[in-house]
Amino acid sequence: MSTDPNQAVACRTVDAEERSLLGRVLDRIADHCRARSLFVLHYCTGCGAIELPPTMTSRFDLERVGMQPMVTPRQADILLITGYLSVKTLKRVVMTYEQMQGPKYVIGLGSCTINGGMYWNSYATIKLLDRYIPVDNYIAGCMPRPEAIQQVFLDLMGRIDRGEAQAWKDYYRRYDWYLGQQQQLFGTNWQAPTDVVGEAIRYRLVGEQTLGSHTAHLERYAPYYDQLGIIRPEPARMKARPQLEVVSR
Amino acid sequence: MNRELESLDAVFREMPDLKVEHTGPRRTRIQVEADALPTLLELLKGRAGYLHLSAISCVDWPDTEEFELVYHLWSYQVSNLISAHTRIPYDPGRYVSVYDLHAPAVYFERDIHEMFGVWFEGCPDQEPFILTEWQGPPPMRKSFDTVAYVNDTFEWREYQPEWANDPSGGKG
Amino acid sequence: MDFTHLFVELVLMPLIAFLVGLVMVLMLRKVRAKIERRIGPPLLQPLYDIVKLYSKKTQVSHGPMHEIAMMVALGGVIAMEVFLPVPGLNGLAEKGDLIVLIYLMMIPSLGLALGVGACANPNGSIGISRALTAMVAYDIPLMIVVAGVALFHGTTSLPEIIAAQQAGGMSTWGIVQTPVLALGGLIAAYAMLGKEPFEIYVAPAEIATGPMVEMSGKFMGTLFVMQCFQLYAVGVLYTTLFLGGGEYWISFLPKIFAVVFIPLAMTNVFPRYKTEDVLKWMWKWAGGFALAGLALVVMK
Amino acid sequence: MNDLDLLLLVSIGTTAVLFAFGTWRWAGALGTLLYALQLALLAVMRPELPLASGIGFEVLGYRLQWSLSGLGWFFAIITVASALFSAWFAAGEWGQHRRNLRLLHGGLALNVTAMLILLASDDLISLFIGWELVSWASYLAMVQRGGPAMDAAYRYLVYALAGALAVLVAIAMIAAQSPALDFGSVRVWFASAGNGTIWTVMLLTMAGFGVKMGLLPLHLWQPAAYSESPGPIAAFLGAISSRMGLFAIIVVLAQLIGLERLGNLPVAFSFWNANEFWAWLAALTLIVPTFIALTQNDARMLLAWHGIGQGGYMLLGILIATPLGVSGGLMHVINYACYQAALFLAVTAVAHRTGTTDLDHLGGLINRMPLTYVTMLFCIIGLAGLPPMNGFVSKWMIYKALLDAQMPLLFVAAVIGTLGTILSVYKLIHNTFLGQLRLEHAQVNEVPISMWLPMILLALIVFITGWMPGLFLDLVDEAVVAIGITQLPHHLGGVDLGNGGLDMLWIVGVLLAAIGIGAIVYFLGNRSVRVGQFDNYAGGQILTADVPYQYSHQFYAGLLRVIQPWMRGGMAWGERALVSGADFLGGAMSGLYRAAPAGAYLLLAVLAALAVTLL
Repeated sequence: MSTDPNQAVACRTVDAEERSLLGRVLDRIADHCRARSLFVLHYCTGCGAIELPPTMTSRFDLERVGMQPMVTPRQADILLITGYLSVKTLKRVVMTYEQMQGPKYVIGLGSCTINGGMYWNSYATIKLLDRYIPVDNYIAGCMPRPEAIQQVFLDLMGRIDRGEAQAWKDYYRRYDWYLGQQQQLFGTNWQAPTDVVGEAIRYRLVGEQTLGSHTAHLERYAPYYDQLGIIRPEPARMKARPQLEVVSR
Repeated sequence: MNRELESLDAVFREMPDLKVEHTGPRRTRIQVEADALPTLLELLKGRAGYLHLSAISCVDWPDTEEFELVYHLWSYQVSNLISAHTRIPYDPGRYVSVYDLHAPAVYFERDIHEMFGVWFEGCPDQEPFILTEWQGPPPMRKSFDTVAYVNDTFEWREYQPEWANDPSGGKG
Repeated sequence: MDFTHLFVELVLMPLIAFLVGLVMVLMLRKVRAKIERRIGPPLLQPLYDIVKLYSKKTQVSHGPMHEIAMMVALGGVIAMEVFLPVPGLNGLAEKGDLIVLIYLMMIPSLGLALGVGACANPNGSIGISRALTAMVAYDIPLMIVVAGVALFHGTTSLPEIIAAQQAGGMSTWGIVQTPVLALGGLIAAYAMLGKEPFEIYVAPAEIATGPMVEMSGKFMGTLFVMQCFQLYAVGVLYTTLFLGGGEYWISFLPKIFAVVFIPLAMTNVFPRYKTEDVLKWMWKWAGGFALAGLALVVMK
Repeated sequence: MNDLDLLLLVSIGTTAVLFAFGTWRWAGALGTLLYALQLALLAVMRPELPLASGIGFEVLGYRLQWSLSGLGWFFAIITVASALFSAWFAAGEWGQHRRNLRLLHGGLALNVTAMLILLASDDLISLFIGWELVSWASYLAMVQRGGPAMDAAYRYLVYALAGALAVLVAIAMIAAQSPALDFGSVRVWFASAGNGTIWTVMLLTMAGFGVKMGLLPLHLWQPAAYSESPGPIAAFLGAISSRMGLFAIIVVLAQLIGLERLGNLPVAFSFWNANEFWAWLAALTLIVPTFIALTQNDARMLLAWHGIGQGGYMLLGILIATPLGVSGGLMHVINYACYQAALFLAVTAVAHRTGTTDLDHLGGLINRMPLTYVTMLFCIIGLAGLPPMNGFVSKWMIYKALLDAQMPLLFVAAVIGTLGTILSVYKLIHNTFLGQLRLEHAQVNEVPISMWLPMILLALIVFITGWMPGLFLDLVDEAVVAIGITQLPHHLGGVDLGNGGLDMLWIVGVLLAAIGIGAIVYFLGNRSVRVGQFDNYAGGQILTADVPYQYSHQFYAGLLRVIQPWMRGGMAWGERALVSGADFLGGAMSGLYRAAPAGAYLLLAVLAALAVTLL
């Protein structure tokens, strides 16, 4: 099963080839509208948030292409990570990402999300955003100007229109790998309130790596193993973390 | 104006072994012994109106194995910034909390505890505050090598050199 | 009343309401854009938003009450349209009168309130308590206006009110004969739309869009559809009461768009009031004008 | 032995049987059957109303007789039906947990008997006897749980006795001038009486009967008394007990004095007439309690405060004196009895499971107690008076009557009352069933069928009669005709007047069809996944069960900040002033007596009597 999310384009729940003509027409309309009405939730983690007001308001006016800023993840389609991410902030970003719905897209703004940026040598910031949540587009620059942001939005809209931006399904299909990466930072008992594997089963987005050795750490996913007919593997041993120097109390 | 300065000098006269150094028109640097610092703070607060503890900072001296705690105080009465320096040794790494004198001290001490590992006796709350997921040693100590830690913990983005001349990543 | 004609009316009225509502939402966003010296959304943007929301692949529901509430809210709004007489289509206006209509308007907000309560989100509960407080704020002046109109025309059935106003052409319009009452009604209609100065229950900055905080996908889509119906209903109700209802669509549409345009034009330049200020302001100004109008009607 | 005598006999028999076998396991079921029998008798009695009873006797030259008019019959139907549902609820699992239910079942039956005697009275003395019996019976019903219930019941008794004295004085005045005391001759006497006498008699009787109904200045006892009595009894009291006051007021205002006479009875140095005076008192009774209910933190207190408010609607409807208004007011009596009883039972079911009715410590019970939720949902929509339910029909009739009778300000006052009701009922259902499920209520489960069946049946009645109000309007016609108002032309769906009618068949039908369309549109979207209550947006915060984040305390903080200054409890202050005044007088009198020997006063009393007889 290839890990490239763009190949298995399963629109509603049936693979693309078997979809009836009506189904394909409906999806074509849905993608057409989805591309022209994107709600943006910009998660102002670092210094990039200041680029958004000019992009949204009268100077560059993204409403021309139907984009609106939204307040909560439930209503948002695009999660815009605007700046460096400390480990503590990443936990909130992952929770917010999991609370977002359906075809969702992540855009990493600025070089901090690409390779850690100027905070590359800090113990607290993460270096590769796409290790923890699937990212659709990156915008290089420290901080990129609104024209660059607009360029990426137009590119993303084009890919959505063509039905290619399916990276969000990758999170469901390879959830175990993502969870493994997150557990390296947050510890093995880390679990967000969202039941990701349950949603994957519900929307038939279960891949080979949805359940694996990392999800075995979490008791809540135990019933899903037999539900999917997978034997529950032995929980993966985490990479040894630097020894904790006991501070004299 | 000198009446206020007068009250400040009264405090210095009262505590004999202070090393006071006026480093600027409104800045004073005091070197004080670790055990004498709380009394100095109390005197400054009572006599010279030093009500505002704006920060406590910590400097790590690895060669002499000491932490240097610097208390930055400001008085609206005397309008003079005092930074009281004191040294505490590494191994017990413990010091007394000035929470009862200045309430904001709890956050400065909590921060120093998290970043340097100094334990402040009597501070109401020293739980992890910023590095909630951190399992490693106090990271701001000079003994902690960040680059080594980063290379050990995180992976890096692998770059194909040809991207340099074709920024769209091969998609044209 | 032959049932085929009635059936066509029952199907046609909500559809017209939805389409006109879409154009009104577009007008809302275009007016806001032009005031902010922006170009504003493309023409079909409201439709794109609704289709996108309904075609979201994953949606979150907080239990059966959350889902039933959406159906009840949308149903209440659609049912309200059938009692609003428009040119050529009287629908069930004889079966229920003005008071029934005002109460049918309360069903969507109560249905939504129950659904948001089921979401168990504190932001939503605060939003709903503010929405009901805002309802108290604008409903008292609105009811004074309704009392005034009913007293002036001696009837509460909408077709008769329209007929009375159309008897003498422009001169017998409600706005001409009872101008103060019409002004009170306009302020109450403004607050009923829940736009800027009175928008205490969406308040994105304070309570994360209040009732809409847990609405994803088709739930949010239902709210967008309800917004279209609500704008249309306020426009048509005000036109029916004060602008002589509609004989032909050509004259009717400009009237309802004018009624809805006035609040929308003013809404973008206002900050948001506090809850108490909304109550005090509405009771003082809208209530004052409505009572003055009522006094004039009673004295006549 | 006609049907009325049989009914009274069966009712007294029920009281005796239930007092005897009160502690028996199946006492509740037996009571339910007996009430059903009484209800059947009432139904059979309908064609031959007004039915004179065989019982009747002479006392000191005054004829006491009983006969059931249409009005009495209407109220009797509600009384027995409420008792039936209360007994049925008490017979269920709720009753099994209580040890001694003799007082409860016996008290309920006694209440019903006393009310039937009051409703069937045909002259002022039998009315007064019935009134006293009802007062004492409801005291017995309220006092059962002891502690605060005792104080509340004692406070009620003080009010009731003071009221009864006022009525007694009024009857004495009438007896002094009118040859006989049966309603017919009293009506003749009233026709000829001067305005002054009518005013004094009316004020005295309204004060007396207003206590029971909770008219504004005399309402302070009711919330505490109704919320402290045991569950099913509270449902019965809430539903019908305070409507006995309304019945007596209707008898006095409508049947004896006559609503037209009321219309041209001027209020001293003001342009009002008596009708408007009482209408505005009813409007005040309608607004003030509903906004006080908004601030209550206990579910039963909130409902009890609504009891007073809704009473204002009924009186307002009747005082409009048009067929639409009177039948609207009377229909509101039966509508209100349905959903108020069901609401009290629902709150009792919640208390039965969670042990508390404190709105600040409840929440999220919808997943655990769905059927109780459905009952409360139907009934709060009824209480708020929104379309699909019957509460809307009666409120609509009252509004339409107010508008047709050119009383716009009263119409606005009624609407303010409705808005207050909508807000407080949403607070009730939100704080109890919606929002966060508390940790301690996680294992609560639904009440057994013996408890939810009567509630669901009442809720269904509320919905069915909302859809087809004609069912209740037929019953109301009996009472309207008895008052002497022309019968309102109505059909199954509602009322069809010249200037704007109401046809609930169409309105509710279209509403249900539209909700069907809403469902179709809803199911257009993709499937949704059901998530728990902690998978919620909280600004990146992780919600946990032990942290209560439910917003229920100070639920309408914004509104309260505006209306709080107006609610400084003026009337409660008045009551306290009265009580302290009485205390002071008592103290002074007792001081006087202790100062001098008792014999001296006896001597003085005898001398005074001698002087009076000689002069």
